[in-house]
Amino acid sequence: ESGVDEGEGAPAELVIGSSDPVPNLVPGRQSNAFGLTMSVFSPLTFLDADGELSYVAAESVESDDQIHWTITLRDGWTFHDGTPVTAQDYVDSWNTVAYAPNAFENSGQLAVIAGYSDLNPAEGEPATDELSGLTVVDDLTFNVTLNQADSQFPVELSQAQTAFYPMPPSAFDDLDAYGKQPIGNGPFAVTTGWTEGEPIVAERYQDYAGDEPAVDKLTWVPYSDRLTAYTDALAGNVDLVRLPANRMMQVADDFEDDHVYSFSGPAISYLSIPYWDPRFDDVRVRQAISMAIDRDAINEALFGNLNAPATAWTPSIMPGNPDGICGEYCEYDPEAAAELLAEAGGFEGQLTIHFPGGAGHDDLFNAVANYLRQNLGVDAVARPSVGWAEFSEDRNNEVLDGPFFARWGALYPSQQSTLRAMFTSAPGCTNCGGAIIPDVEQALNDADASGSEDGEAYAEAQRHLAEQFPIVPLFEESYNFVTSDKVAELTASAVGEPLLTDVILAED
Amino acid sequence: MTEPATVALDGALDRATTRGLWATLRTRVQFWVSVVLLALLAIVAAIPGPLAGIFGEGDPRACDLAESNRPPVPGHLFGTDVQGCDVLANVLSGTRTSLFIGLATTAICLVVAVALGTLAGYAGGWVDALIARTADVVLGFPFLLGAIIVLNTAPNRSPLLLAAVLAFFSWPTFARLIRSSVKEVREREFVQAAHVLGLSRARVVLTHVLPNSLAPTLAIAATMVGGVIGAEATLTFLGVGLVPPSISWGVQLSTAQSYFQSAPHTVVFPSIFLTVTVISLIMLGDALRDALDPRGRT
Amino acid sequence: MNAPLLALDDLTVAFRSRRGDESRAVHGVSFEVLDKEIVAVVGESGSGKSVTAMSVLGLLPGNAEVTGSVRLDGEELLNADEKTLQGIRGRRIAMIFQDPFGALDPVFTIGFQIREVLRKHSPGLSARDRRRRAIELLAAVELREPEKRARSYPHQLSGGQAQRVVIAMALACDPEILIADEPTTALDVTVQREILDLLMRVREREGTAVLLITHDMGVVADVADRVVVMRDGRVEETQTVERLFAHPSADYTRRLLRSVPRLDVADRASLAVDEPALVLDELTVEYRQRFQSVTAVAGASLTVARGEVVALVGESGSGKTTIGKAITGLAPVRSGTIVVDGVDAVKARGRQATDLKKKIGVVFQNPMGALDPRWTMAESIGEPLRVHRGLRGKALTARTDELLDAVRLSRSWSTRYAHELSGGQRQRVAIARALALDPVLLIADEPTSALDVSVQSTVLDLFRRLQCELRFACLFISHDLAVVDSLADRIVVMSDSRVVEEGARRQILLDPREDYTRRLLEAAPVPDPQLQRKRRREREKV
Amino acid sequence: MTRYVSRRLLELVIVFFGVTFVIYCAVFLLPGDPIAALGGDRPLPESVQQQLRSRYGLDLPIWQQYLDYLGGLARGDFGTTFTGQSVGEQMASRWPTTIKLALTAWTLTVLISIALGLAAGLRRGSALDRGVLLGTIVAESVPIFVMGIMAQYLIGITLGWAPIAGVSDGWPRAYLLPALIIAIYGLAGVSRLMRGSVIDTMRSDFVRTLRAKGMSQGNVVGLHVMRNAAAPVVNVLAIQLGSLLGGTVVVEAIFNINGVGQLLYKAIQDQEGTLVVGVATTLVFIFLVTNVLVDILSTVLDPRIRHD
Ligand SMILES: Nc1ncnc2c1ncn2[C@@H]1O[C@H](COP(=O)(O)OP(=O)(O)OP(=O)(O)O)[C@@H](O)[C@H]1O
Ligand SMILES: Nc1ncnc2c1ncn2[C@@H]1O[C@H](COP(=O)(O)OP(=O)(O)OP(=O)(O)O)[C@@H](O)[C@H]1O
Ligand SMILES: [Mg+2]
Ligand SMILES: [Mg+2]
Repeated sequence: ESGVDEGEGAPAELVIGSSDPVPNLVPGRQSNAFGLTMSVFSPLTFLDADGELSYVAAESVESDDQIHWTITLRDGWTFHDGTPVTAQDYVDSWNTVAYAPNAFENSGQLAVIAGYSDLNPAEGEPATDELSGLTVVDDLTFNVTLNQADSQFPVELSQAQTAFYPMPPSAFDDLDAYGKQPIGNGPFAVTTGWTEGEPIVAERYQDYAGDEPAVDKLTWVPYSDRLTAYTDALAGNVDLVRLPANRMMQVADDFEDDHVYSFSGPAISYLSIPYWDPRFDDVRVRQAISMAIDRDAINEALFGNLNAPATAWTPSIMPGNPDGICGEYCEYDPEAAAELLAEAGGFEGQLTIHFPGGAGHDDLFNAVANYLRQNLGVDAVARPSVGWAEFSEDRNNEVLDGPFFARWGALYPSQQSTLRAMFTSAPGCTNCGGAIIPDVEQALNDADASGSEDGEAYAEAQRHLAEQFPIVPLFEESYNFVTSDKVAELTASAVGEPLLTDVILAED
Repeated sequence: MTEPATVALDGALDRATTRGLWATLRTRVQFWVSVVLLALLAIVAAIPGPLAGIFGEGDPRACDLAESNRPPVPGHLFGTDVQGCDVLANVLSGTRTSLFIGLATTAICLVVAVALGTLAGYAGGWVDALIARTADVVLGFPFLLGAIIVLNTAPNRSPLLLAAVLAFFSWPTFARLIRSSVKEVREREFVQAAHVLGLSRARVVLTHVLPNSLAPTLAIAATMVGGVIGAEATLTFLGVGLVPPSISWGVQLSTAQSYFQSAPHTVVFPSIFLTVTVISLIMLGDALRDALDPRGRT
Repeated sequence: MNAPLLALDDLTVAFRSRRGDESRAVHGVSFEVLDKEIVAVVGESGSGKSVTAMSVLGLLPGNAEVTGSVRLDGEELLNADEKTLQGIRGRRIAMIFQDPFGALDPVFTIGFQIREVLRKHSPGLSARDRRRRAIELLAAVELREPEKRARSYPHQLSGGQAQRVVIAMALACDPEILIADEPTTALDVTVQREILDLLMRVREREGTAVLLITHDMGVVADVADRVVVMRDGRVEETQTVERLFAHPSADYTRRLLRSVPRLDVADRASLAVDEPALVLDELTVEYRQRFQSVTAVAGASLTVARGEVVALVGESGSGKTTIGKAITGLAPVRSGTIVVDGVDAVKARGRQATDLKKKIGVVFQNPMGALDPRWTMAESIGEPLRVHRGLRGKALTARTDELLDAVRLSRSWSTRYAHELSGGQRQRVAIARALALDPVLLIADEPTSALDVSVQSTVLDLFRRLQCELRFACLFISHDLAVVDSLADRIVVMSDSRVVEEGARRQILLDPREDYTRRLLEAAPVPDPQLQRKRRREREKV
Repeated sequence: MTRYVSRRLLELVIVFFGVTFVIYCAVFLLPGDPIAALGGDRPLPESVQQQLRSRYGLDLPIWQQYLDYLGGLARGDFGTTFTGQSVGEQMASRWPTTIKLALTAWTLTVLISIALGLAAGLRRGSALDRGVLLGTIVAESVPIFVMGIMAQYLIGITLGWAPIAGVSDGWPRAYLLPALIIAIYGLAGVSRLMRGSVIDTMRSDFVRTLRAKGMSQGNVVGLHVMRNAAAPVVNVLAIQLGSLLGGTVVVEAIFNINGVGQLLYKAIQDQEGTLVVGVATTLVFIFLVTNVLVDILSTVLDPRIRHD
């Protein structure tokens, strides 16, 4: 029996340390308050840790041609202000998110819907503020037309693509106020909204139509530094925090084993190759680089073995991921690497690895540079940029003169998400750093149209990658958390975020 | 009455008066200790590799990640850092850059501060206002912002440039100190006496005002060296500091910070070198100050 | 005779340098001070008078090694602990230091510094009482407007004023013994007489004994009961004052007495040429302070011809130093003109000003303050030569040595710093520096006040000789009328920031017109104990 | 006095325009595009970026942006950040925290360093003197990060004496530990300075007079030496106070204190021009004002000093 059941007793409360700035909680804008948004809102569909799709707010999401979709909502759902959730609310919300003048940060998630480009013209004001691909059928049903066939659409509607969440009519009156205290359709209602430096509190929404959450109250305490949150968890002042990267080596000493959770996430890191630099034109150069890096040693020395060396171009959590497709090229073999490079004619000049400074990547890329220097005999150095802004600008302008940091954390676990972002010209990702590879794009389009559920179809795309080796996969990232004694069990969904609704608290 | 009534004494007193800076310094233990320490550091700065080689690994960039953060053992007397590089070799190799940045920054800063502080304190009026307000602005101007802009636009980020940037943001403290001492000293009678001798202002300032105003500044200048070496690490952390293959204590310290609980030796050894450097500089400064101040000499 | 109040026995003081060399300043000095007695210590400059005085209260710097014994009422003070000494200092034995400027904390008002002693030694007094007492004390030492003065800072005082503040401070707690190191050198004779009278009164009333260090044989004759003559760190002789003047036993004492200048107003030729070197016309100087301003000189006019020595005498605080400062551009001239060698000194700028300064030599009233503490004597003296004459190396050394010889300082001392010299030695350095450039005009502010009479006479001789040779004009500020008499061609008398009288030396000294001048002359002590006693008795009758 | 004040006010105005403009341009010069970087590694659609650029006037020439900013200021509006938050509100919420922390730390620096400097200066060359030197330098050579986290572990977790994070426990409990850590890094300089001043002053002749007056050591040191030694120390302490008010990035981060330091640091990284200008201008003001006070204070402390 969990302590949650007694209505009379002290409410079961979970205190979460959050170390990301929360400028705005509108689901179409938030970019680092996933835990909160996923507790306050309920998604149309949900992917569990095994990649199994289920329906939450939606009764069904169906299509015959993967282009025209019909979404049917469950009856009896209400927003926290009591108004019923209707198809119109979804359409209004999505239109608001997609409408360029609103400048919502997550609007890119809606780019698949027909008419998105009309709301986001290259120049000037849009002529319309409604997505042509959306039509309301009745209170609980609406139709969605996509730009092109996309079998992954139901998956795209899952929990982490928060742009697809509905907002109540009252939200549109004052989106700024709504951004501080959002009203959602989820199991928890925000009772204390956002104020600079103060905790945000959400309490169980009594009229929630979905599954009962296991706790009564969630409190997010803001920390300016992850490390502090971690230390406070150590002192037992906060129940759940994300493990900071530079404590990965330390955590085993600080916390008992069952207080450390490592969830595989849909994220992967790469060493991207500047396709604009002719020194890297020979595929053997790129393969040599990959083989010269000892991923296992790095994982052990820098990540406390919490990540996993990548063996493909998408993480293994993705359904149908072709694990090991990278083969020998993702395995450490310094001699072979040196040979391969020699065959390719060696490497001229300095090899500078670029990465965004101030974000804690220094050790990783210094290690990579050391390997390249020692195993390939090239003059390799790792060089941080001033910050993210500089890095992204230099990357987009193609002025980086060496391999560079790249990473993609997908919002829904589908190979399609990562591959599309990294290797195609699809809208929504203009600067993901990988080269645009027509073969991959073609393969993706085919898979999208195929309607395959298991993701096998997308593995085909990765065969082209293995052949052309445009970019070096490094690590599948896991999302790591530590908890206080108060938490007995923590589970996560397919997106790596812990499920706050399902946390099991220890009995006193 | 013209017969001399007294005869000037040539007593034991006078032997003690054959003195000079050197004669005074020579007798100070403090002076010799600091000189020896600094000489050692200078040797280290000149030939770090061979020196480190004596104790084990000589190449600071020969790293084995499998040996990451190992505690000191024979062969790696100071242990290894997170990349599995020899800490000893790194600390020794970092000496040159760190010393250079620490000293060059302090030197540049002092030159600027002495010039402007004296000018402000001595000239007064609008010159003072201009310099003092400029100092206020520099003090209030976010260091980070300035450093990023300058270091990022500069074509090559040499240690000298770094030192110049650091100095640019530290001179106001010293300038204010000097300004206030100068304001006090310029009112003293011997300064007036010097004016009355018809000496040019510049000469009065250089030979009488300044030497009598520098003490407070010199007292904290040496402690500044340590701060500068740390500040250099901050810049590196932000991506505008020195870039590899430059090696510095600051960079080592900032890298080691993440692991100081599991691998304390990676913090301890660079810190020791830093401490020794600063302390020897302070001791040298003290000895010089005492020797330069006649009242401390007797 | 009763038991000695203070007894020094075989006192020896040596200064140890860091290298371990020792230099002895005092060798086996013994003498005693009885109840109510005024003992004068006279002697050569640098003979260890100040050092002896300081050793009584254990005030020598840390590198001084003191042996022998100093007993107060039978209690040994030499190795007494700090606590005991604190109880004695200021209350039972008070001390007046030779350099009044250095003796005052520059950042506190003088009123505060006096009240502080009261607070320490008479804790019973209320704050108001202390304030009243402080003002009383300032009034007792003849400071005008004592309420206002109490709020002044040391740097706002004239030399004589500072000295009187120091005296007031020492008298604050009615000590049993007062050690006074040249307490009246900076005072004009009228004030000096008041102060000496005050000392006598205090002695009568409180029974205070006084150990008086002085160069002025007139003062000795006036107040001392017994005299200790020191030379070269040793006591040459100890005598009652009458015997000393009548039958000096030591050879040195005889020489000393012979050197004492006398006010004989002899006839003397003047070197003056009828061509003005300095003309002051209606000069007014005003010091601005935070809330008020002080007019230090009000409409003073005077002329000094080439080759002429004009003595500026007058009341302490009457603006004599200020006139000197105004000529050299160090005091704020409110109105009036100053013409030096045909050039307007107030308006002169740049080159002209520099040239002007080269022509003016200045000896400051406070020689300690006027010397850069970081420079050796040789460096200080050589500076103008180096800068203006471009002398270097051997030539420089030769000229510096010449100057050192001229002021009778040992050449081998040229590497000493100001703080290592006695008061008289510093003053001679200052004189040497002022003469270095063969000035057209010399402004000498009490140049011989800290010199013992023998050195003083040599310096005066030198001065006359140099003046003969170089024919510089000289504005000679002094309190010592005998010195003035032996040197000046004309005399200007100042009182209360105005020139009250001006005239040829003999006319002023023999036939003063102004009342103030007359009082001044009357007050000048003569080095003859009998005569002084008589004068004192007469005065007391009035 | 009125002349002095009005001159200082005029200077203030000139400096204000100078500083805001320079900082405005400086932010403009920072590498990279703040809008493009808003989304992190999840890039924003081009259309959204364009919208944001025109909303925040980034497509205007720099002087126009600056004038608009000044216009806002005249209306008491400090502008908004690229995420739509009011700069004024942010500063209002953060300044009190920073002021409390800075003043606490500064007071600690003052008390400890003056005590250490005095002790070292009076017992010059003694074991105590050497100990103070070694102690302060060693403490300063340890990176502040290490010191902070160690203190957090030791005092916060092991001993449980102070909260680890945040200021919700209020002043002084929550502020003491971080303030102490900050203070440690100011000790070496100020105590050295104090020591030197004390040594110099103790050599003055007037100290001898004071002793001759029978003043106790406590009185000589506590009043006279302190005040004579004060001028340079006050100058440095004032500057320290100023930079503490500028916030201490690392300590604020370690102890989760939402102060100005973190705000400015993030603002610079994110190139939030209005925020940077707002905070930096306030800072420059603080320096201007403290320095006026210091100038006045130093004439009070040492009447010989003139400020014309
Ligand atoms: N701190 C010191 N270190 C070394 N020598 C010193 C020190 N103080 C004084 N002396 C020397 O001791 C001797 C005696 O000095 P003292 O001040 O007692 O002379 P004095 O008799 O008072 O002379 P004056 O009449 O000129 O004041 C002098 O030769 C002086 O140079
Ligand atoms: N810097 C100053 N600020 C204010 N008042 C001053 C200053 N210097 C001198 N005074 C005042 O000016 C007056 C004249 O001082 P000055 O030094 O010229 O006197 P003096 O005639 O040389 O006296 P003494 O014979 O005592 O040296 C005095 O009342 C003195 O208090
Ligand atoms: Mg003397
Ligand atoms: Mg005078």
